[in-house]
Parts: sequence; C-alpha cells; structure tokens
Amino acid sequence: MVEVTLIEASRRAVLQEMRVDSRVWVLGEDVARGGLWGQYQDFLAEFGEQRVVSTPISEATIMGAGLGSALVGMRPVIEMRIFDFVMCAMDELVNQIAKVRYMFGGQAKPAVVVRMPHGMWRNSAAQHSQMLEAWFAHLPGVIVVTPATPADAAGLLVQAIRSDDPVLFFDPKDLFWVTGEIAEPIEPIPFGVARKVTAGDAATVVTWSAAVPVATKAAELLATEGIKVDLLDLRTIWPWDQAAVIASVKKTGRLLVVHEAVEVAGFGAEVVARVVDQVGTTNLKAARRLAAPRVPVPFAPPLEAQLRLSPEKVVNAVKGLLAA
Amino acid sequence: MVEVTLIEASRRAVLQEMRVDSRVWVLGEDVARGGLWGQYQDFLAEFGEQRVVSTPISEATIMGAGLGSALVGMRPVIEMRIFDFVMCAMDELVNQIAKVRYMFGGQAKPAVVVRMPHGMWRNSAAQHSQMLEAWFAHLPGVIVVTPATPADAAGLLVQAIRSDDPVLFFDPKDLFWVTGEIAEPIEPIPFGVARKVTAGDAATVVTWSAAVPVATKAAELLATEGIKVDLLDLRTIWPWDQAAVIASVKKTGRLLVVHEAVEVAGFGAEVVARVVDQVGTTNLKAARRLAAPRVPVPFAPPLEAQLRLSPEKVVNAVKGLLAA
Amino acid sequence: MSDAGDNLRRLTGLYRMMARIRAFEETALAAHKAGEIPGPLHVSIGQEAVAAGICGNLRIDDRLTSNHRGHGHAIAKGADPRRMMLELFGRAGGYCRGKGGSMHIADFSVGMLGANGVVAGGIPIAVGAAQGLKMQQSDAIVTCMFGDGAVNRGPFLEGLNWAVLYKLPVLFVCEDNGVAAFTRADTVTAGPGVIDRAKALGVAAISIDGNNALAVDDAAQVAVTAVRRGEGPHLLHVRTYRITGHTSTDAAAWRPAEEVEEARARDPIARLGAVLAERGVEPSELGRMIDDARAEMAAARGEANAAAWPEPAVAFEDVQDTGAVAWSKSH
Amino acid sequence: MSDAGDNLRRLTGLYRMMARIRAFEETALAAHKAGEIPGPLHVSIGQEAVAAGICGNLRIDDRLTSNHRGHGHAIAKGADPRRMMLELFGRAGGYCRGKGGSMHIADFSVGMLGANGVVAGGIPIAVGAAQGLKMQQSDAIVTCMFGDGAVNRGPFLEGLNWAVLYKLPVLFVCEDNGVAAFTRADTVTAGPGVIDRAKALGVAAISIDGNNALAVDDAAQVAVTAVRRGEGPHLLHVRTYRITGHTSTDAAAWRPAEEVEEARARDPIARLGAVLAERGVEPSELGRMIDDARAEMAAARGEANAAAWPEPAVAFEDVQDTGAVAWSKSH
Ligand SMILES: Cc1ncc(C[n+]2csc(CCOP(=O)(O)OP(=O)(O)O)c2C)c(N)n1
Ligand SMILES: Cc1ncc(C[n+]2csc(CCOP(=O)(O)OP(=O)(O)O)c2C)c(N)n1
Ligand SMILES: [Mg+2]
Ligand SMILES: [Mg+2]
Repeated sequence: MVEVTLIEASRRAVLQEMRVDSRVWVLGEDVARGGLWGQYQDFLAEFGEQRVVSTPISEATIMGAGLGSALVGMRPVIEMRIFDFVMCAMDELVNQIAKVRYMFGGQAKPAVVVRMPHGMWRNSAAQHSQMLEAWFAHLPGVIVVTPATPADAAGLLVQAIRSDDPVLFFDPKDLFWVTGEIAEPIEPIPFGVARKVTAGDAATVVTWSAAVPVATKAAELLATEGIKVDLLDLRTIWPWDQAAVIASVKKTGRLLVVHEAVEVAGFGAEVVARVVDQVGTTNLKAARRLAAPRVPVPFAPPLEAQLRLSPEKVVNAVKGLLAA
Repeated sequence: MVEVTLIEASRRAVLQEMRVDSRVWVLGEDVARGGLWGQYQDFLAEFGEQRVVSTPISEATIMGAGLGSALVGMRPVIEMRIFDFVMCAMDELVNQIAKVRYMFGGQAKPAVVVRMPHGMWRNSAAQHSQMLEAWFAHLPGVIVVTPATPADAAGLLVQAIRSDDPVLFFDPKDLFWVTGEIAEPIEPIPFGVARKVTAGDAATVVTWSAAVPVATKAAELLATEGIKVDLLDLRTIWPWDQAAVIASVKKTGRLLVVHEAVEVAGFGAEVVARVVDQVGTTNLKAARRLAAPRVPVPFAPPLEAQLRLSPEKVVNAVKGLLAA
Repeated sequence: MSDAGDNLRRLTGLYRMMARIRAFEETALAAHKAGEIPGPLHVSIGQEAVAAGICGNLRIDDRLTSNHRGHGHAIAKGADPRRMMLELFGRAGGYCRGKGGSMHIADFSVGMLGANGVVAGGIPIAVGAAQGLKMQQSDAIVTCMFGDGAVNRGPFLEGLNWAVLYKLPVLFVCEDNGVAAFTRADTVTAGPGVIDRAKALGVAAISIDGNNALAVDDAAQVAVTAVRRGEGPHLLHVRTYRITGHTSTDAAAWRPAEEVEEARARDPIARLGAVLAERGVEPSELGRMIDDARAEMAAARGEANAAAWPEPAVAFEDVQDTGAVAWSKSH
Repeated sequence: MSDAGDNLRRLTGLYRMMARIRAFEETALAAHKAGEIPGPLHVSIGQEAVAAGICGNLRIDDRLTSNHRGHGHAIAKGADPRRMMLELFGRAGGYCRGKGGSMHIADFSVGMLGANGVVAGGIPIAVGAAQGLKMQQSDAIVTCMFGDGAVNRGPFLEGLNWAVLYKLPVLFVCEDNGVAAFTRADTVTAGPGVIDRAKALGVAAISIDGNNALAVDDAAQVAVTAVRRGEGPHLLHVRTYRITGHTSTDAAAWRPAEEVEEARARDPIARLGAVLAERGVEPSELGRMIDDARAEMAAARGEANAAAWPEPAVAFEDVQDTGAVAWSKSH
C-alpha cells in the first residue's frame, strides 16, 4: 500500500495498464507534456509519441479518433481535459461510441475510456464546472464511473481500461489532491458495486463523486449525536448497486440521495424512483434528494457556495428525513 | 377553428409570428425549400432569403449563429432537422445558449427557439430516433417544450417565439400527420400548464409528447372497464406543472409516468421523485414509470416495437398500479 | 495509362461491380416503394463508378468508413449483397441482425467499418482507425467516403488536419454529386472548393471525373499506392451526379429535367460499356453481366422477403456487457 | 502610410491603451498571485498591440466576440477596467455581478458580446451577430478574436464558410502567439497555415506583425473599412508572443529562456514608445502614461479588494424568466 493523491492514483492506473497492454494509448491536448492535471507525467518518455499523443484542440476528432482506433483493436484512453469540452464531441460520443456495437449488430467493440474531469473546482464558473453524469446514465451503451477516493479512482480506471464497453470516467476535480492508500499492483474494482462508508439504521444516504467526502463528514457529525446512517458511495452510477441500496432502505425506511449536480432530473431522481418502485411506499417513510439548484455555476465564491453541498446541509437534510 | 396536421399547425405558428415581428427569422438546412418536413413551405416567397436562410450542413454554426443574432436583438427559429443532429451543436447549445444570460450577469437575452423533431418514427434507427428531452430539464437556463397535439404545437410555438428565454422545442415526429383543430389567430399557451386529457380518481397518469395519444387510448380502454384515470399531458417538462400533478396524486394516491424515452434517468424519475417528496409516502400507494428500456433504438419493426409504448402496455401498467 | 487501363479483365470486373451496385440500388428502390423495406433509403444510382473505382484498389484488410449513401461502397469493398438486402429488410440474417438498416450497414470481416447516419460522422473514425493501424505497424490503409455536403462540417477540417499531423494512411474521398439533400452543395460551399480546402490543410488532393470509371480507377491506384507507402493522407475529389432523389421518397422535382437527362447521357456504366465494346467485348456479354446482376439482386430481394425477422430478444442484445439490463426480467 | 501612422494623437492614444492593458494584466496577475482573485486567469502580456490596434478602429456599436484571453480586447473596445477588475474579484459591481469572472467578461453597452471559456466558441456567435446586423441594415460590423489554437476546431471552418456565403460583415482576427496552452500551436496545425485556410474558404486574409502596433492599426483600418463597406469577411493573422504562461499559475518553464528574452526585445509597447520618441514625444510623457495606467489599475485593485460581494440571492437570478426556481422557497 502506498499513500498518493487521487490524481496520482489515476496516473499509476493508466501507467500500469499501458505497461502490460500495448493496445492502450492516450490521446488528448497536452498529454505528452503530462496532461493538464499531471495525470500523464513521464508517459511520453516511457511510451513514446505514438502512444502518448498530444493533439490539436479538436475535441470532436479526439473522441472520434479514439473510437476509430478501437474499431481496429486498440484501447484508447481519451482525455477530455475538462468535462465541459465534451460538448464539442457529443456526436462522436452519443451517436457513434454509444451506438456502434448495437447498430452494427455486435460487430464493433468500442473499448474506449473517456476521461472527463468534472465538477466545481476553485471557482471555474459556468463553462468549466458542470456535472452532467446523469445524462449518461440515460444513454444506452455506456458505463458511467464516478469515483471519490484514490483507491476507487485507481481500481475503477484499471477496470475501465480492461472493459470492452465504452466507459465514461468522471474524474472528480475537486478531489484530485485528496490523498489515500492504494495497493500495488492496482486491482480492478468491478462496476456496479457500492462501497459502504459508514453503517447505521437511522437512514440510507446514497452519494458519489465529490459529494462523498461531504456526506462522510456529515455522517461523522451525525454519529456524534448518536445518529448512525448507512452511507453508500455508488462509485459507478451505471451500472449502479441497486441491490445494496434497496437492501439498506428496506432496513432503514429512509433514503437521502446527495449529489453535487443539479437536483432536477439528476441521477438522484432515478435512485428515488427505483427505490420507490422496488421497496414500495408502505415501508418507506421518506425519500429525498439534496443536490444543486437548477442554476448554472456562478463564479464568485459566495455565489458558488450557494450551489455547493456542505456537511451542515447534509446533516440538516438527514434530520429532516428522520422527522418525516 | 381549422383542422390541420400538427406539422401544418407548427408552420402556421411560425408564419403568424414572422408576419408581425420582423426580428423573427428561420435558419437551417433546406428551410428555403420548405424544410425537411414542409414546416416552412412558402416562407421563402413571403419573407425572402435574408429571413429564411438555407444553411450549409454546419449544425454547430446553425446553433451558434442563431444565438449570435439574438445577441443583437433578433429572434431566431433554429431548425435542427432531426434532434440527433443537435449532438453536433452541443457546445453552442449547452455551454453558450443556456448560459450567456447568467454568465454575463443578465446582459444577454438569448431569445432563441431551437426546433428539434425527435422520437421514433418509421424505423429510423439509432441515430435518428432519440428522445433525450430529460437531459435539458437537467440543464439550467432553458425551457423544454414537448407538445402532442396540433393546438399545443401551435400555441406553444407562438409562446416560444415570444419568449425571451431559450426554448428547446421538441417537435414530435411520430405525430406530425395527426390532425386537430387550431384557432386562428393562434393564441400563445403558457409554459408549465398541464392539459387534463381525461379525469378520474383511480390513478394519475402523467405523460407528454408522442406518448400522449398512446396513453389517451389506454385511458379510453380503461374507462370501458370502469377505471377512470386523471390523464395529464404535461406539454412542457421544464417548467412542468407540479401543482396539477401533485393535486391529482393527492386525490388518487397512485402515479404512473409514461414516456417514450429511456426509463433510466428519464424525466419520469423526476416526476416520481418530486411527487414522493411533496406528497409523502403515507398517502401514496404506488408511483411507477412505464418507458423504454435502456437500449438504443433498433431498426427492424419487430425490434423497434419492443421499445415502443402501446395502449395495452399502459393499461397493464395502470392495472398493476391499482393492485399495489 | 496505368496497368488498370490496359487490363481487360480488370475493366470487365469494374463493369460487373458497377452493374451489381446499380442492380442492388434499383432493386432496393423498388422494394422500398413496394413497402418491403422500412426506414429511410438513400441510393447511389449514377455514382457507381466512385465506389467501384476506389474500392477495387483496396485490399480486404484495408478499412473503409462510409456515409448514409453507402450501399455501393460496401458492395465494392466486398460485402455480400444478400446480407445487405436482409439488413435493409430488417431481417435476422442481415449484417446487423436487423438492428441497423440501410444507414448503418457494416461488415467488419471485409474491413467495412460502417455507414453513418451523421454527415461527416465517419471522418474522425477513419483517422483514428488509421492511427491504430499505424501503431500496429500494419500497411493496411483507411478509405473515408463522404459527400460534398460534408465539407462544411467541422470534422472535415479537424480530420484532415489530424491525418496530416500524424501522417496517417487515409484516403479521403469526397464524392461530389452536386447536391446535399435538397440544396445544391455549391450554393452553401464558399471559396474555391474542396481541393483548396484540402491543400490548405496539407493534404495532397486532385479532382477527377467520377462518371469515368477508368479515371477513378487510375487515380485511386496512384493515391492508394502513395498512402500505403506512408506518404500521408490524400484526397480524391470525385465529381459525379445523383440521378435519383435524396431518399427513395424524394422525386427531386426541383431539378431541371434537362440536367438529369444530360447526366444520364454520362451514365458511368454505359460509358465503361462503350470502352469495353471498343476493346472487343460482345454486347451480349455486357448484357449478360447486367442480367446476372439483376438476377442476383432479385434473388436477394426474394430471399429477404421470405426471411425470418429477428427474435424480440435481439433488441436487448449487444447494448453493453456490464450494466445491460435484462429488461423483461428486472422491469 | 495611412492617416493613422501620421497622426501623433492617434499613436499616443494607441500607446496609452497598450499601457493600460499591460497595467491591467500585471495588476491582475499580481492580485491573483496574492490570492485576491479566484478562478483561472489568462493574461495577454506582450499581445497588447493586437487588442489596441484592432479595436482602435472599431465604433462603439461594432460588436466584438473574444476568447479566454480577452481582457485586452475588452478594454480596447471601451470596457471600464474598474468594472472588469471587480468582475475578476467576483464582486457585486463587476460586469457580470460576479457571476462570470475573467473568462466571461462582457460589456454589451460597448458592443463587447463576451469572452468565452471554450476555444473557438465565439466564432459561430460572431457570424450570427453579423447576420443579425445585416438583416437590420446596420453598418456596424463584428470583430471575432481567437487564438492560433482555435484554427483546428471545427467552428473555424464552419464560421468562415458561413460568413462568406452570406457576405457578412465580420473581421476575423487570429491572434497567433505561437502557443496553445502548453503546446506549440504549429506542431498541431498542419499545412501552410491560417492564411491558406482562410483563402480556401473564400476569406480575404493577410498576415501582420502583431508586435508592431502601427502595422496592426494600419491593417485593421483597411480591413475594417472593407468589411464595413460590405465586401464580406476578412481575416487578419496577427503574429505575436505570449510573454507569460498559459494561466497565472503556469511558469511556462519549458520554453527556452532566450526565446522569451528575444520576444521581450520586441515588446510592442517599447517599440511604439521608440516611434513616439522619434517623433518628439518626451520620454517623461511616455513614462507618465505608464504611471497613470498603473495608478488607474492599482486603484481598481484597491477598490475591488474593498468592494462588496454579491448577495447570495444573486446566484439565483438571471437563469431564465419562466421556470426559474425560487429555490429557497420551493426546496
Ligand atoms: C450532421 C447531419 N446533418 C444533417 C443530416 C441530414 N442529411 C442527411 S444526408 C444529407 C445531405 C448530405 O449531402 P452529401 O454529404 O453531399 O451526401 P449525398 O446525400 O449527396 O450523397 C443531409 C443534410 C445528417 N444526416 N447529419
Ligand atoms: C474546446 C476547448 N478545448 C480546450 C480548452 C482548454 N484551453 C483553454 S485555452 C487553450 C489554448 C488555446 O490556445 P489559443 O487559442 O492559441 O489561445 P491562447 O491561449 O494562445 O491565447 C486550451 C487548450 C478550451 N477552453 N476549450
Ligand atoms: Mg452530395
Ligand atoms: Mg495561442
């Protein structure tokens, strides 16, 4: 075990896989210089410029070329630098990557990983802060990964690179310099298995990505008041660990979904709707969401704070849930 | 009152507004020839080539140029031909149109209408059949319109053209040749007001767009068995008529949301989650969704039929709900 | 003139391929009009020399990306018209098991990486495939077919720039039939045209008469050789004419009748037939090739009409491995 | 040489504008390093002649779209550096009420339609604004600023093609500072360059030395006149150098020190200062302009540091009129 930052954990995951699988290559802006976040530091020296490809600012082609290479058997790691720029490559992602296998009756194997650092981070404002992971849960054909710890980022990234399905990997910008232990070699973590952060009977709290440390802090605060919650980090929102969530809610009778993205039509709605469907209303005392208002992300710190989660907000939401 | 098809109703709505407001103009591929669906037939002769602009196949610029014109006071109707091609213009829609007013502190008025014929229609397969309206309910800054009748298409399109907000107008391809009465002149229909299609106490059925006639047929079939439902056509999913839905569910205690789009993380999840939040679980017997599986749209008729709604499926879902 | 021009067997092969493509398109068009084929259908009648002339110079392990008007490209690349017809009809035995239809035909076994329902959608995919092949030190190349309408979409610029940067083995083919749907492409294409655009991006480019199969064949042979030799991407601008409408339901009545007549007079199949006749091929032999092609496609149509539909469960297969929903069970 | 070149008052104005932009950028950079400014910050030190030389030829009702490195463009277009600084600091009095920050500064009252956080994002907006102005029969024009990194994104092709088709009054300005973030732009830009790309799309284009304010001013005057006269879009390729890093936190240490030194020797402000000195302007007067500019920006910084933050409720305003959530109430 070694203690590293989340971004370094992700670096080691790709490094490990590139060492054993010559089909893996990285493409994106500035990746030969180590990438915007240092997540490809020293890759060029080790793998050369054919496998570590700094590209023009051509997002559509970064995405589409990644796919094209997969169609001849490569396994690209497509680096999007910042999630919001994926909007320049949506045809390639939505109409091509997500659909080729199906449309072609199984002939195509779009084994791509698309890395998309997302979320609010240091007041980057509306065009550099979006969290739209829910969109891709709604999009057939893709896997949606939303890690929150160095170990999960590493293990899920290894799994992603080995996956034959296209994987949309939402790197959590706000947690890049959070540290944690990872094993070496890095073992893959299967998709769709939630991580239980804390255990308790009072309520079920479901979360992922940058909301995880906030909810964890809240669970600790609640515990000091004797309120113990089942806190589940989904880690991947498609597939997601329905069994774990449903089992927990059956036990606690209360569900709170906490996410950093906008509440309206966010993935929290799916969790609530599915739980209501599967658990029924008789044994369900309340199911609620705590998430961002339907507002673009503003720049100024006091405004951004209006949209951000905080342990206090989570604590209050849990207490409100318990009162229901 | 005059009986027309839905596509003709939409044609008359734009025609009416272009006659009274010289700021309104239309841009998109082939629009000077009447548009792919005939929705701009004879516009060129009446308004000339400055206001009826056939464009190159440059979706990003069709979208972005529409916005640019709005920033100098025009009111563009941006024609996207088929929804799926919007994927080629997502930066312009998501990062620019939806955000300029907010990012610039209120200086910009992005009064654009984006028309996006969507949904399954005559086996058009995966790249020409998508229904992703839920995505845009999740996107702050835009209005999402999903009409199902000629009268609603006309009235909502008039309202859209007069709106200072960006309006995403999802033309329902499958209903283009359905006929119905429209008033002349066409009166605007406010956003966020549901239409009650049938009334009843057994359950609340919420739907929109191409699912409306299917659910209506189902309600008729159920009525012949003595089961009367409150059937609500939301008409716009952002804003949506929460008050009407919540009032109905408080009365019936049962909710079914029916939509043509994929169920997972579709807008039905939001409706369920919000209703659970506002109505509580004590008086709610069941809340469910009937929608498409998480699968791209296949081509062959028997396969497409697997994804499509039918009155029978709705009838069965309502009966299942009543048994809960 | 190249070997190709002199090789009668090669020319006869070209003729047969064009006749087969024409017969496929005419058969599909008739079947669509008869209500046998669902969905939209774009045929390439009049453009057969492009597909045949280009793809005749490709190896089976060369890759191809195509567009919405791609039947000819697929047949010329070696796809089986029977399985294509089955796909058009949405049947289980089709290339995509009935899940793709006309606009999404692919046959990876012959390097045909797929038609595309999005204009210019194949361009980024083609350059990426070429990059993959280059990493694998293969000498296979990628041919990327698109229409004159595609040169106004962003990926055209991005893809050509990209191919030059990494010196990729891509042959870009701009199949210029003069129209994009219902609009004359030149009315929405500014500047001197695709050749200048390509050159401004560093791509070697020439224009050829796409209704002259020999000219296409010759130019393709030169370009394919250069691309395969590692000289970087090339572009062929191939001028042709779309005889029928945009889709099977479009009469394209806005075009002057004389224009279409004049184009018919330049029919690529008749033109190559005249060359062959000059070189001593009997008219009856030419006629037989056409009859054979028609019979082949009529048989394919008959088979398709009789073929089984895909089982409903097929709708739920090949979505993804992990996280695919066994819908009927879980929902 | 044009009137501009001969007009000492004009040249002095150019000098003052460049000094103000430089002072703004240096002040902002210092403030960012001191932790006073949140978010990312891209300054244009060394590139001032581009903004000043181009925008000095625009009317207040001409429109401008800019990019992520747009402070200079905004100041030169007439925006108030005080309100810009307030915006950088995220304060209530900023142009965007603190909601945009450095990358989203706009001042519609002087025709500045916004910076943009997306590379090439301003191009489609600019052509649409020009189309709107043309429909309104205005003789105002639109200037569209973008970097050398933007010419590899699709909207570059689409936007230029579009502007030519509809003969729109757009002046495209490619501000070529040699780099795109941490990559030399020429290593990812194939072919002969932006001038050829523009010409291949039918856009009249010339290259100029962007560290020579007089040259920029002259070329802009000619181009603006032509565009305003209805001659269609023009492009200026303006070669300059980014003295500092990509963002305020980037040291750009990968560049050889000599390269930066050599660029400093071509500092556009010093060069114009030398011209002015030659024409008899006292060094003390030049110094005073620089001091004034610094004082102006220091005052802006001081004011910004002391200024009020926006009220929390501002976060919920200007989302949209219909369907905006009064969040605190409903949730
Ligand atoms: C991005 C995109 N925009 C619009 C369309 C609709 N469309 C299909 S084919 C076509 C015309 C294409 O013209 P061209 O590329 O010249 O091909 P051709 O049909 O002439 O073979 C259009 C506009 C599409 N499929 N994709
Ligand atoms: C579409 C998009 N891709 C990537 C980025 C990240 N990015 C911001 S600035 C920049 C470099 C831009 O270079 P250039 O256009 O030359 O402008 P300069 O920074 O040199 O002024 C990049 C890659 C972005 N903002 N938008
Ligand atoms: Mg064409
Ligand atoms: Mg640059």
